[in-house]
Parts: sequence; structure tokens; C-alpha cells
Amino acid sequence: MSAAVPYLLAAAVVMPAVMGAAILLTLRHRLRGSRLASLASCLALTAIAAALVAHASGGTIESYALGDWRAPFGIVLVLDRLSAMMLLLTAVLAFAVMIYAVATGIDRKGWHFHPLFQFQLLGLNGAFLTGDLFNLFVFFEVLLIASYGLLLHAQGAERLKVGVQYVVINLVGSTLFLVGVGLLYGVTGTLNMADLAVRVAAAPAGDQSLIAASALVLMTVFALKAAAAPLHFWLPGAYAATTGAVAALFAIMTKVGAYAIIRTGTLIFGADAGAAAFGVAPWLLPAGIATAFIGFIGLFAARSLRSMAAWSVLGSMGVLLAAVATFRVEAMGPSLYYVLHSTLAGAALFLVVDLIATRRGEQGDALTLAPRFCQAGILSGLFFLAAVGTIGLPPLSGFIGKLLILDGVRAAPAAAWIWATVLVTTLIGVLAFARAGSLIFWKSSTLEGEIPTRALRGRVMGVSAAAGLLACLALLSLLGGPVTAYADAAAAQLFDPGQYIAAVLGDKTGALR
Amino acid sequence: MTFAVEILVAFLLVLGGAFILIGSWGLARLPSLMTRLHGPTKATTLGVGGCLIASMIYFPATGGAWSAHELLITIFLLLTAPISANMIAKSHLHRQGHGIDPNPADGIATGLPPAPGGADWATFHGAADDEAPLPAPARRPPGQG
Amino acid sequence: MNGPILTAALTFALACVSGAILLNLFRLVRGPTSGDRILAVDTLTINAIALIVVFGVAWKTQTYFEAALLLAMVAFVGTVAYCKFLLRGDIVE
Amino acid sequence: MTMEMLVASAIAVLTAAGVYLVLRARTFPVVLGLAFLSYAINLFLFAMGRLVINRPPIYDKAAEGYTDPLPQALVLTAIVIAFGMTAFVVVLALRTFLETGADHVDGREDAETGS
Amino acid sequence: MIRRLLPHPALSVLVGLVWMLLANEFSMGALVLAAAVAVVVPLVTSRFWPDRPRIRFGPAVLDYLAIVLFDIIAANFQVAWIILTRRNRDLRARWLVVPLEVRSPEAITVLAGTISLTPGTVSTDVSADGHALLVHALDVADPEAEVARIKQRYEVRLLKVFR
Amino acid sequence: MLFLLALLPLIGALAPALAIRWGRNAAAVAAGSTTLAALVVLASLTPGVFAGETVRASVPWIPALGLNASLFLDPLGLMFAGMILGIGLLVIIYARFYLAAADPMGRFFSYLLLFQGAMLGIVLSDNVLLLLIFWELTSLSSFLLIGFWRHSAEARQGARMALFVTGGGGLALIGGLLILGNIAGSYDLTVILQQRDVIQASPLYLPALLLILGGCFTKSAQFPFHFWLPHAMAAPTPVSAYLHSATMVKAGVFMLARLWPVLAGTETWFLIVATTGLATMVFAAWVALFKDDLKGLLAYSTISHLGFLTMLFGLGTPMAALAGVFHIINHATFKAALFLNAGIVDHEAGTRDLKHLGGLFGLMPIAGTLALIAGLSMAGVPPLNGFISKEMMLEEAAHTVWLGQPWVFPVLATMGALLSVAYSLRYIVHVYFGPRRDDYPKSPHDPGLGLWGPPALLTALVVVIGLAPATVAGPLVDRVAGAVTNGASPHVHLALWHGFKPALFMSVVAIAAGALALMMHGRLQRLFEAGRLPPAKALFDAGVAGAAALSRRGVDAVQNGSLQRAMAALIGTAVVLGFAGFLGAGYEPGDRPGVPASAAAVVGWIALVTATVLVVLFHRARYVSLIYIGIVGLIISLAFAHLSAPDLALTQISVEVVTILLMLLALNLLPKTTPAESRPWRRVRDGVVACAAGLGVGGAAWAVMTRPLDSISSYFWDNAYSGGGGTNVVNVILVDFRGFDTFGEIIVLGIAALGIFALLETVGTGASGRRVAAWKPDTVRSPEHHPMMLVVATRLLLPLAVAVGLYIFLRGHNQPGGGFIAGLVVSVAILMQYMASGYSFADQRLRADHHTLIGAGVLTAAATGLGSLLFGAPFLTSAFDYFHLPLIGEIELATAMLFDVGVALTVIGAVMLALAQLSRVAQSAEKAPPPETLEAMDVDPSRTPATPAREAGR
Ligand code: NA
Ligand code: NA
Repeated sequence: MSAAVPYLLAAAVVMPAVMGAAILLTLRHRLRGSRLASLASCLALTAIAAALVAHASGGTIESYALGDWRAPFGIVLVLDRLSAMMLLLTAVLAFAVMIYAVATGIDRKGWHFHPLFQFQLLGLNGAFLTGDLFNLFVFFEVLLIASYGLLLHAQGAERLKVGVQYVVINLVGSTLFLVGVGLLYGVTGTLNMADLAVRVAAAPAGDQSLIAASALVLMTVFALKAAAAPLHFWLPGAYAATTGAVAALFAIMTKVGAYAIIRTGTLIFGADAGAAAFGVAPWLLPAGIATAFIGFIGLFAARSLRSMAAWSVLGSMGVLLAAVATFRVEAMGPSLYYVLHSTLAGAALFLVVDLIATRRGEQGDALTLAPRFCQAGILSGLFFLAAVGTIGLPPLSGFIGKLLILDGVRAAPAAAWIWATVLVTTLIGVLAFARAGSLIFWKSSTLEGEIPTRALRGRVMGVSAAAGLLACLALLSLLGGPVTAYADAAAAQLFDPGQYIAAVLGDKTGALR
Repeated sequence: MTFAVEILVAFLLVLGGAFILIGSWGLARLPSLMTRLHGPTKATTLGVGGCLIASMIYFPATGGAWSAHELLITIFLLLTAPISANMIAKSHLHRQGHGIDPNPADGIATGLPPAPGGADWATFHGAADDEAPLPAPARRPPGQG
Repeated sequence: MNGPILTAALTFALACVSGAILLNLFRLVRGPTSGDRILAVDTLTINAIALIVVFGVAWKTQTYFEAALLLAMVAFVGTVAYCKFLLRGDIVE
Repeated sequence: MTMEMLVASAIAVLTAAGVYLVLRARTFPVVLGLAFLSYAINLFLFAMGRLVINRPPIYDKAAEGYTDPLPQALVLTAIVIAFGMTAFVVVLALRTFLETGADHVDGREDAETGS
Repeated sequence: MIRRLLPHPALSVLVGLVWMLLANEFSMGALVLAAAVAVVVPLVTSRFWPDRPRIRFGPAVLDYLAIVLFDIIAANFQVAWIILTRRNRDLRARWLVVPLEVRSPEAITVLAGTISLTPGTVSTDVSADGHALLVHALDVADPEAEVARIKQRYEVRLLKVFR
Repeated sequence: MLFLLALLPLIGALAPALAIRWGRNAAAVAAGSTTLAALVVLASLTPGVFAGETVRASVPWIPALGLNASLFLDPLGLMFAGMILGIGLLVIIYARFYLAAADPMGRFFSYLLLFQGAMLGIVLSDNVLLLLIFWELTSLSSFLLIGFWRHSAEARQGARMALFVTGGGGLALIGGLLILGNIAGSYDLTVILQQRDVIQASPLYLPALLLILGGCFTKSAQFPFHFWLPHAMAAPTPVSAYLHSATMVKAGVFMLARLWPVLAGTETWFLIVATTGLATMVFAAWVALFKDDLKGLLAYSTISHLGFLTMLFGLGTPMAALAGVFHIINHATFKAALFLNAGIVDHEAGTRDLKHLGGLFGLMPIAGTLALIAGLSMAGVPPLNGFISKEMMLEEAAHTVWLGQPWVFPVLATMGALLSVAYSLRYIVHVYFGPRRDDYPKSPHDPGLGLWGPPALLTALVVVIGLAPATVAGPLVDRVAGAVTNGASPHVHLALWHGFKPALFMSVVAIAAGALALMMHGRLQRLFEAGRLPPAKALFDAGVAGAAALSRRGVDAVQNGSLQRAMAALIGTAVVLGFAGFLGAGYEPGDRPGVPASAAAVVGWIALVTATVLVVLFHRARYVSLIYIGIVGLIISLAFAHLSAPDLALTQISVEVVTILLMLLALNLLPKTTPAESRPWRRVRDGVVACAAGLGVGGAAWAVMTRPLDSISSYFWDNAYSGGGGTNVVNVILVDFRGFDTFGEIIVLGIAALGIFALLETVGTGASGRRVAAWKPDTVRSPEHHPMMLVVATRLLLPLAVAVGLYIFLRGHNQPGGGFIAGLVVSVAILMQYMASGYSFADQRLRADHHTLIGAGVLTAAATGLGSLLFGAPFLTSAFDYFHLPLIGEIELATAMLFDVGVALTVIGAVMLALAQLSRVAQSAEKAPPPETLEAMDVDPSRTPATPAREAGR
């Protein structure tokens, strides 16, 4: 098993790249072949990620030296519990979304869906695995440029409008990323994250200000990706305007920002980082709380189902960020559990909403009345469950997640604020979804007639993909014990950066210069 | 490096530098674009050529490798400078002829001689391009459109 | 180490090229037509080649030769493109 | 006057210009602004290796020392990525203009530029 | 076979020469590589140059090159002098029309380039039928004489080079 | 067994939904038998519980959270479970006959079982977190039940309101119970219940108490959270009977009872709970008296009785708690019976409006009798069970001193009892007695056994408990009270007759005055109208609508889709955070000596700043800005060259020109000027932000450049040649040390090209297609497309440039150059052909497919990296060796160069794809002729006849 780990690690980043290029090269004009290759790749990634999670759960941190150049000189991939978990989450999500995309035929609505999708996975996996800060930038760019393509997939004026904004704001974000990375290199002379941790901890007093500044600039970038207020403006429009499948996949995109905050915030700018230690916390906490409220108020004010889904992503990010911002080990495990939950729940909601919108004829996803539509019964059930999952009510994992967070932050100074945020926003969410659901499904049943369902694609498979994601939520809830145990262990690993540093740099820390 | 070579290199450098400055001085001071074109196309090109030849002589003379690749840049410049000038002149001709950014010093709108045999100049024959539209080339996206 | 004559010549050449660049800038700012500005940029690029070559002599290095070569190529392509735009709007047609 | 002063102030000017331009309301100046930010950041990243004259990071027996090659490699990567992104955003701006008839960054309809 | 392998023999020579200049070293290895490049590059780019010009290599080419080189250098001083000394209002800038005997595009291009490189004149345009050049002169007292000089000094020689 | 008990209804909830295929009876039987099975299981556990044993079952679920699937059955749980299942069974039977044929009965029973399971979960949970899960599940399932008649607006609104209030209360309860658990150190109820002293001494006692009471009071509809309950009456009557008499609303009371041992007994508890209960009891009874809707009357009566119970538990004395326990049973029996009775009336007479009812006793004697008995019990008239518990309540109230005032409780409790008598009698009298009417919407008569059987059973209990309380209810009440009070409750002999105590007197007053009040109903009604509170529903609706409008306005104002705002927020945040970070920590200026600047460098700086300022000043003139920006790129390339970075200079130079070409191509179709839009203040604001950002980044650069660097780069020095096989260290870093960066980078480039392709491939469709078709050049254009001289020159330049590209590629590993620059040089060379000879001419001759180039490039790079896996080395491990070839001599072959081939291929593919795609769009806008009609050059004197040809350019 562990002998295969290096190969699995390499496969996690190389396979999507090769798949993407191969589809581009040979299957560009063959839809069926592209689909099979894409699905096979997603499935294989799921298996790889599952194997990596199984390995990582043992607690050893694996470091894979690309090009056989040892850290900190070459680039390393690092497998710890957190990165393995993110990999598995990405793969599961991607698999469901790919099934949905194929079932509903959205992949035919524009060019290069499958290569872009594979490259998107490459970017995500690379970002989660890399142990090098500049390489993280590169993979941020890979996943961003792929996301630009996917966001604009199937185009249309609205998509293009928000696309311009999404792209431009992210490009400025990338510039900021480089400012942060560059500054950090300029002061410490290294890029490897473990080595950065060592050097930041040992930095002389006169360098502290520059390190702290770079830390906060980097955190600004990550917060932009995570859509923390006031850097959230790009999200609602972008997510609401893109296709359902892509929006569902994008549920993971904000988590990349959160991941980066967690990773750098515990490893490089963790407890040992001098003046930069947890420097983002006092900013992130109010930002997270504000984001949660903005998200749920936006959800409440939304005029369409898609935009509800988009705002709900924002709301859940707020809750997550507020919990992360406490930077306490007992809140981090719950946060990681919540990452799993909110990603899958957000994606499920997007898919369900998309299914509804494509069946409601001209009314689409607008919060208006429409006559009875195809599969309304099962979709009302799915919508109910997706709403329950999104708001965080039992029996799905959102409730457990919120309980975990409430319990985890209780010793934090800001506990009362976070508690109030979680509880009040949940109530707003209840109200919003109850209004929307009762309008779309209950009140609409007073209308006569039925919407004809011509050329409806993916009747069974599309619904199954959405239902599958909801089943994942139930599973997360049911398997709460092992999952939280894993998440807590991952958190413990994060708050003991020595393990990571030792795994990456060996015992030769600092001896090589 | 012998003194003679040093003198030669120095001379070429001074000459090159001087021509470069003169070329740009012409660009700065001459009264209209057509006259300004004369400075850079010739003086500057030659000036750069002087510097390049200086370099070409200098490296072998100081014990460096045999070096003639500066010649390449010189050839390249000699090849492209007239084309660049020609393109700038053409665009100027075109725009002045149509009264865009009018700058009468070159007498293009008023004093341009006709081509022999009643033909027009390729760039400018008093009329804008108002050709009739031809059908756009069609390309269908294959398979996944 | 270069001799005094050569050093002086290099200094003179550098001063000339620098002065030339300033004159190009003057034309760039003054215009008045787009053609003037294109010409200014074109000339400035050629002068930059001279600058690289002179520095190459001063530093006794040939490392920057390719940069000069590429600049020559790029100055040409850029100028043509700017002019083509003025002539036709579409630079590739 | 040191090179450091020149480079630092140039970075400042480029950054300020870039920021000012990306805050404009039309896609074209925004693209220009992105280009400026890209210039600024390339220079900045490069400067993180410190400024050294005539010590290119290429093996040379005669050389007395070398500048830090790593930031140069980073800048190269950054330039390439910025190039790809710029190309994409230029085309996106064009496509959006063609689709909506306006080149306002907010996709706002625009009477005077609609064709 | 040779024709297919070397579609532009002159170009191949030029490319080979350029390669040697680039490589900046004279060795067997460089020569072999240059030869390879000289064959391959014209081959892959030949499609962009469908009808190659017929050039008579020999003394005519050298004669032309020599005179042009001399003119470039000599007359540059003349232009420099004008730039430095002549007041703007004393400039006798003129438009010249040079009727052409040469017909091949390559020949006309070379002629126009020569005119531009040599002092005091810049080729501005070609007539729509390609049978005349429009030339701008910086300071010319007698336009007809200048046109005649251009034709005699350059075009006559070019006619010998290009068949 | 306990798990079976809890899970039976939850799993059984699927059964009716499936069984409905076989008809309504099948669904009802499925639901009923599930409930019956659960009852049987409960019965089997009862003897043990009665014997004093607490049945437990526990499975670890989320140990990390302290959330375990722990259940326990004590007398309190037993009592509630019995009510839930017993009344549930009756309601299921009743509903089978009550629901109309059109109602989806399968779904109804599924929801009902779901609710039943959730309720059972609440009363069986031994873990407060588990309890919370079930608690919120009751809110959710009751939402579905109340909104069951989805076509009715009242049902939908009632469901939403109930969900909002009870769900919201549930959230408060979450907070409260979590705090409680944290004080006690465990979320297990059994543990918590042992920690009375710790809890009451904790400073968090008050917040915990308030939050928990928030949950209890909303669930059991205590004033001022009571308003949802009357609107929940829009549910089908069986639902009302079940949820609003015996189960859901009692969950709040259950929590009070459950936590009584640890929370009760403090002054705070008494003041809040007892007062709220008392106020609710009186207020709701007063409102109930004037409700004309039967279910409305019962709803307010329920609220009043819940207040009654709340008050009893609030008093904090064991005796009061015992009374509370007893009244829970009694209220469940008579109230469920009355709800079902109201359903019968509605079902038979077609109306529930008291104003349209009366005199039904003769028509419906069975229903009338049942109503009479249950109603009198509700009124607290002996010898029925309601009387006994009411007596106990009055007795407790009589001895209660409230804020030093001994009269408050007795008087108000009597008042409540009085009003209770009044509305109970009103129910009986105004429905069944008085003159018989002839305007009933339907013709009423006694329903079938299915409808009157269940209430009859309940009514029988009312009588039996009333007559023999000690025998029937005594043992249960005794044990439950013991459980509630942790064994502190007195062993009371339940009996009708308590002797002459204050309570008896109060009762007599209440009954007499209650009857009187009914007689004065008309006059009191006016008083009621005068003092009426604003209708809660209207307030709630207005509140929600107002909140929606407000939030919508707020969201629209903030989220206005403005990129400028978003951008300002981003840059502003970065600036603020960056400076905050910098200023918040120690700084010492560096001591690295500066590099003196040459005059040329200063001139370069001037050029850079001039060009930058020109762009900023004249950015609205787009074309000219592109000329200016060329200078910036040029100076930066020079700076790189000057500062020892030849590779960077080369890259910057070649990227620059391609970028400019790209922008020119795009600008052709874009507006040529930018309108002046920003107001002065906006420009000033942007200027300030821009300067701050510039200062920040420039300052940071200065700070870093002036301090020494201790970097990892010496390693690259030592290993580039020996380990990477190259002398250009930058290139070795790119293709070897950090090859993974480059791998990602070329993929970025490839994806960008794919994105561009996808964007432009569809440009001919839809709105953009129409715009392209209608496109007219906005500048005057020269007739000449392809100038002759240019064509000729570029023909010569192409092979030369390709040779240069090849050269730059081959030397890249050892000298400045490499795959990326080479790729760009070749691309530029090809682009030159496109520019000179035209798109069609060049495209026809360029046989390479761009997509293939990109795919092949990425695959080549990946394959090079993967090759190392075959040798057991990590991805991207390079190898190189020196070979001696005849004639050529020593050459080096490195896999890194193969990697670089991938880079070059991708670059060429990407650049060509982007530019070809852009020019293709321009082509279709131009309505350009098909390729075969175009020559390379417009003027070809060797082809054109000697006659003047004005059409040459066409
Ligand atoms: Na390697
Ligand atoms: Na750039």
C-alpha cells in the first residue's frame, strides 16, 4: 500500500493533465469518447483519493519530491490528512458533477468542456497537494483559468458579463498573490512552505513587519477566493449565471481559498510566526461573520433559485471562515467537517435547482409561479433535502456541522458572536427556503395545466446525480463518528506543524544553507 | 588589444553614438513626419551599425570568441528599416489624405503628384475603402457544437 | 579593463544614446500625429539596441546579444502592426 | 541615486497606474491596467532577488559572482501566466462587447457605443 | 530531387550563413548543424514563398551591394549635416515620382529599400499598378535630376540582378 | 429494544408512501400497524420502568462531539411515549376516515410517522444533542404536516410561521443545551441531571436558561411566541389533534419537566417560567373565549393550558411539578378528544364557525355527548380528570407569593380557570345546544365509528381518570413526578375530593363566574374588541415582507454588480491589511549597499514614467495608449537586461509584441475611445487608492532590496550543471528544479487558448452574430490590404526568424533562451506572415492544427516527466548525458530539453490559436472574401497589366 503512495500522488496531478490533453488531442470531436474518458478519469481520481485518505489517516505525512530534488529546493507534493481529504472531496464532487453534465448534455453546449474540466481538477489537486508557495500560485492560476472557461461554458450575455468581472477581479487577486509570495521570498529566501515556516519562525525582529505584511496580503488573496466580505462581490453573480453543473463544481472553489488560509495560517503563519502569528484572525473573524450574514440575507432577498444557491454558498463560507478564524485546534476539526458538508450541500443545491429550472419552462429558476412540471414530486423532495442540508437542519450533515462548530468555538473569545451568527443565520435560511419552496412547489400547485417536457435530458441520471450528493450528506451524518475523528486528527496535524516540517525537510532542517 | 584597435573601436563608437543622436535630433526637430522619417531611417540605423561593428571588432580583439553575430543585427536592421519607414509613410499618407489628424506640413492633401499613366498610389487614391461586402467565410463547429 | 580612450568613447556613446532616447520621448509626447509616435517608438527601440550593444562592450559580455537581435525583430513587427492598424484597422486580414 | 531607488519608484508608479486603470469603467482601460499591474509585479518579483549589475546567472569561468536566479525563474513563469491571462481577458472583453454592445465592465447597456 | 530538397538554394545559403553567425563558432559540428538548418528551414517555410525570384548571382550583385553600402555611409553624413545645420524653412522637401522598369516585386522592394536607406529619400508608396514609386525627398534642388540619378544608379544595376 | 422503538416510526414512515399503491386502507394499515408495533414494544418495556428500572441503549455516533445515540426510558419518557403512540394510533384511525379521497394519504401518513418518530426521539433521548436533532425534526415534519393542504394559502403561511417560530426556538435551545452541556461537562442527560449545583452556580446558568426557555416557550406557544399556533390550525384536524394537544406543543413542556431537576428552583426560573405561564394561561383563555372558529378556540385553549402547565413547572415545587405531570395526561385526553370532535363537526356540518353552529346535539347525539364530557373536563368540572389537576394547580397558586404580592397568583389563576370554564361551556353550548339551525352547509349527523371511536376512547379515559385517579393514573403520575423531580416529589393520593382548601373555593368561584361570563359573552366581546392586540399574523407577515423588502433593497444597493466597487474593495482591503501588517510589527531598515544608477538607467526611468503617465492621462484614446505602453514593456525588458536577467529580457521582449498584436486585433472591433464617465471625486478616490497601493508595493520593494538576502539559491548554483546538465541556471530551474511550475504554466497557456477558442468560435451566433454581421469599420481605411514591400520582406524574414527561434531553443539550457522564447519567436515569425500576406493566405499554408499542437505540447511535457517513473524516480526527474557523434563532436542530450519541446509546442499552439481565432472574427466582420480569391499581395507588378488598375486592391 504505502509503496504505491508516491505513484498515487503523482497520478493525482498528472492524470487529469494527461487526460485533458489527450481528450483535446484525440477525442476533441468525439463526444462519447470524451465523456467516457472524463468519467473514467473522475472515477479513477476518486479511487486514488480514497486510497490516499486511507493512507493519510494513519497519520504519516508523505512528501513527494518532484524531479527528485529534495525540499526546499525542488517542489514537493505533500500528503497529510487535510490534503488527502480535500482530494477525496474534489473527486467525489467531480464525479457527481460529471455524471450530471453528461446526463443533461450540458457538455455539448460549448467547446472543450471535458478538457477544461480535467484541467480544473488538475488545478484543484495541485493546489491541495503542493508544498511550495509559488507552486500554489501556479496551480491557483491553473484552476482559475480553467474555471474561467467553465464559467463561460455555453456563454450567453449574462454569463459573459459576470465572466468579465470574475476574470478581472481574479487577475488582480493573482497579482496580489505574487506580491505576497515575492515579499516573503525577498525576506526569507525560500518558497517551500515547510522551510518558510522554519525561516519565518526564525526571522529577525527587523523583518517582522515585512513578514506580517506579506502574510496579510496573501490572506487577502485567499479571502478573495473564499469570498469573504468585503471581497465577496464577485461570487453571487458568477455562480448564479453559470450552468448548474459548473456552479456545482465551483462549490469547491471557495474552499480552495479556505484551504489556503488554513494551510498557510497554521503552517507558515502559525503559532511560531512571531508578529505574523495568526495575524489574519482579527480580520477574518468579523469578515466571516459579515459574510455569513450577507450570504443569508442575500439568500433571503434572492429573486431566483440559482441566486439563492449562490448566496447560500456565501453564507456557508461565512460560517466556515468565522470558525476557522478562531485558529483553535478544537474548532478546526469541526471546520474541516463543515468544509466537506458545505461543499457537497452547495453542489447538491445547485444541481437540484438546475433540474427544477430546466423543467419550469419560461419561468426557469425565477421565484415565480409556474404550472406543474415534470418530476415535480421527486424534485420537491430533493429540494426539501437540499434546503435542509444547506440551512443545516437535521438529519443531514449540516446540523452536525453546525453543532460541531458551536461546540468547537465555545472557548474562543468570540464564541458568543459566532454562536449568534450561526444560529441567527440558520433562522434566516429557514425563512428563505420555506418561502421559496412553498412558492415553487406548494403555491404553484394551485395553477392549472402542466409544462410540456420536450427534449428533457437526463431524467434519471441527472436526478440521481443530485440525489447522490444528498446521499453523501446523509452518509456524512451517519458516519459522523469516523469522519469527525479524521477531521479532528487532521486539525491536530495542522496545529502541530513540526510533523509537517519534519516530513518535508527531514531532520536536516536549516542545515543545508 | 592594440592601441590601433582601441582607437578604431572608440572611433566607431563615437561615430555610432553621434549618428544615433543626430538621427533622433532630426526626429525631434524636423518640421513634419515625412521629413522626420529621414533621420531615424538612416542616421540611427547607421549609428547602431557603427556600434555593432565596434562590438564586433572589440570582442576578438580582447581575447574573446570570434564574433560576427553583430553583423546579423546590422543586416536585420538594414532589411527592416526601409520597410518600417515605408509603412509609417504609407499610414501617414493615408491619414493625411483623408484629413485625419491633419498636419499639412507634408503637402499630402494638396501637393501629392499623381502616379504616371493615371494610376493611383496603392495606399491612397482619394477614396476610402468602401468595397461591397463579400459573403463571410462560414465554419461550422464539428460534433460538439 | 578598458583603456581611457575607449572608456571615454563608451561614455560618449552612452550619453549620445541616452540623449537620443530623451529626444525620442520628446517626439512621443509631442506627436502630433500617430505616425510621429510610432516613429518615436520605433526609433527608441532601435536606440535601445544601441544601448544594449554599447553596454555589452562596456561590460565585455555577449550575453545580451540575443536581446538586441530580438528587439530588432520586435521593433519591426510592432511598427508594422501599428501602421497596419492605421491603414486598415485590421492588422491581419 | 541608486538603482534600488529607481526600481522601487518605478514599481510604485507602475502599480499606481495599474490600480488607477483597473478601477476604470470600461474593459479596455481595465485591460491596460492589468498589463501595468503585470509589469509592476514582474519587476517587483524580480527585485526580490536584489539588484545586481552584469552578473547573469549563467555559468562562466570569468564571472565574479551571480545574481539570484530563482526570482528570475519565478518572473518567467509569472510572465507566461500573465500573458495567457491577458490574452484571455482581451478576447473575453471583445466577445462581451460583441454580445452586449457595450464595453462597460458591468455589462451596462450603452447607447453611444452600440453598433 | 535537389529542387525539392532545396526549393530556394539562395535562401538556404543565407539561412546557413545566418546560422553560422548566430552560433558564433566555427567548428565541424556547427557546420553540420548549419547545413541541416539550411535545408530544413527553407523547406518548412517554402509554402510561404511560392514563386521565388530569379536572381542572377555574380558580379552584378556585388556591384550593387558595394555601391549601396558606399551610398549609405557617404550620404548619411550629408543628411546629418542637413539635420544639424539646415533651418526648417530652408528645407526643400519634395515628392518625387520614380517610374519603374523593374517588374518583380522583390526587385521593386529592393529598389525602394535602397532609396529609403540612401540619404535624403524615403520610398513612400508604390502606384496601384506597381509601375511607379512615390518617393519623399528631404532636400532636393532639382527633382528630375534626382529621379534620374535614382534610376541610373540603382534601377539599372538591379535590372541586371533580377531577370 | 429502545432503538427499535425509536426507529420503528422513522423507518415505518416509508411504508405508507409505498403502500399507497395498494390503496388508502393499505397506507392507513401500514401507518397504524407501525404505531401499534411501537406501542407493543413500549408496553413490553413498561413493567421494567414501573419497577424503577431505567431502560438504556447507547451506540457511539460522534464521540468527538459527545453526540452519542443514547436513549433511555424513564417514567417521564414512558408517559410521553405512551401519549405519542397511543394518541397517534387513534389519530391515524381517525384520519383514515377524515381525509378526502383527493388527499394524498400515503404522503400524509408518512409525514405523520416521521413526526411521531421525531417526537419519540425527543422523549427517549439521553443525549441533549441527539434530542436537538429530534427537536428540529419535529419542526420540519410539522412544517410538512401543517402545509399538507398546499393549495390553501393559510396552510402554507401557517406552516412557514410554525417552522420559523419553533425552528427559531429550536436554535435557541441548541445554544442553551450546548451551554448546559458545557457546564456539566457532558451532553448526556443522565450526567447533566446530576449536576444541579454546578449548573445553578455557573455564571452561564442565566444565558443557558434563557436560551433553553426560548426553545421551550416557542414550542409550547407561550406568550409572546404563541401566535403561530392558531395559524397552524390550517392543518387537517387530525394533525391539529395530534400536534397541538398531545405532542409537539407538549415538547416544550417536556423539556421543562426534563430539565426541572437542574434548572428549576431558582428565583430566576420561578420569575420567568411561572410568570410567563400564568400570563399565557390568562391571556390565551381570554382570547379563546372570543374565537368563533372551533379550532381557533381550541388552539387558544391549548395555549392557555400550556401556560397552566408552564406555570406549574415554573413554581419549582415538587408538588406543583406533580400537578403538572398529571395535567399533561389530562389535557392530552380531553384536548385530543375535543380536536377530533371539532373535526367531526367540521366534517359533518361543513363549518367550524361558532356563529353558524348550534343545536347540533339532536342531530349528533354521540358527538354531542363526547363533546359535553370532554368540554366539562376542560372546564374543570367534577368528576372529570380536568377538575382534579385544576384543583391541584389552584392549590399551588394559592400559596404562591409573587414579588412579595401574595394575591397575584391566586387571583390570576382563578381568572384563568374562570375563563377556561367560560370558553369550554361556549364550545358545548354554542355548538350543540340552543336552537337548531337550517343553514348548515352540509346535513350533519353522527359520523361512522371510525370518526367517533377515537374520541370516544379518549373521553372514556377522561371519565375513568376522573372517577378513579389513584387507580388509573396514580402509579404513573407518582413515578413520572418522581422522575421529574429527581425523586423529590411527594407521594400524593390522587382523589376527586381534597377537602376544603382555598382551591375548592377558587374553583367554585371560577365555575360560577365562568358560566356568568358566557352569559355576558356579547358585552365582553365588545371589551375584547376594544382591547384587542394587533393580529399576530398580520404583524408577522408585515415583518417578513418588510424584512424581505429591506434586505432586497439593501442587497441590491450593495450588490449592484459594479466591478469598480468590487475592485476598490479588493485593492482597498489589500492596502489596509498590508499596511496594518507592516505597521503592527517591528521594522529595521536594511543595510545592503545600493547599486549606483547610471545615466542611462535614469533616462530609462524617465522613459518608463513618461510612458506610464501618458497612458494614464490619455488612456481614453485607446490606440495611442497602445503605442505608449510599448515603451513601458521595452524599458522593462531593458531593465531586466541591465540587471543581469537576459532570459527575462528576451521573454519580456517577445511577450510584449505578441500582446500588442493581440490588443490591436481586438481593438479593431472595439470602440476606439473610452467615454469620460468617472466623476471627479471618483477619480480622486481612485487616485488615492492607486497611490496608496503604489506606495505599498514600491515601499515593500525598497525595504527588501535594501536588505541582504539569504536564499536557497546557492543550491541551484551548485547543482545546475552537475545535477541538471545546464549552465543557464534560470533555465535549469525552469525545466528541472521547478519543472512542475513550468508544467502548470504551459497548461495555463493551453487552457487560455482553449478558452479563447471557445469564446470566439461562437461569435457568429446570437446577438454577437448580429453585431458582427452589421459591423462597419469606424475608421477610414486604405484600399490596400497587403502592401507589396511588406510581403516581400516578410517572406525573407520568415526563414531567418525560424532559424533564430531554433537557435534560441537549442541553446536555452546553457545560454539565455529556451522553449518559451523560441516558441514566441516562431509564433511572431508566422504572425508576420499573417499580417503581411493576410489571414487566408497564411492560414492555408500553415498546416499545423493549433489544438493538436497544444495537446501534443502538454502530453510531451507530461510524458517526459512520466518517463522517469519507469525508472523508479519521481515525476519530472530529468536525465542527461553527453554523446560523441562523428563530425559534430560532443553533444548533450537532456530530457529537460524534451520537456522544453513540449513547452515550445504549447506556446506556438496557444499563440497561434488565439491570434488565428481573433483574426477569423475580424474576417467575418469584414465579410472578407473566401480564401481562394486572395493573393498574397495586392499590387503585384509582375502580374498586373501595364494599364492603370484602380481595382488592384480589390
Ligand atoms: Na528534475
Ligand atoms: Na506583460
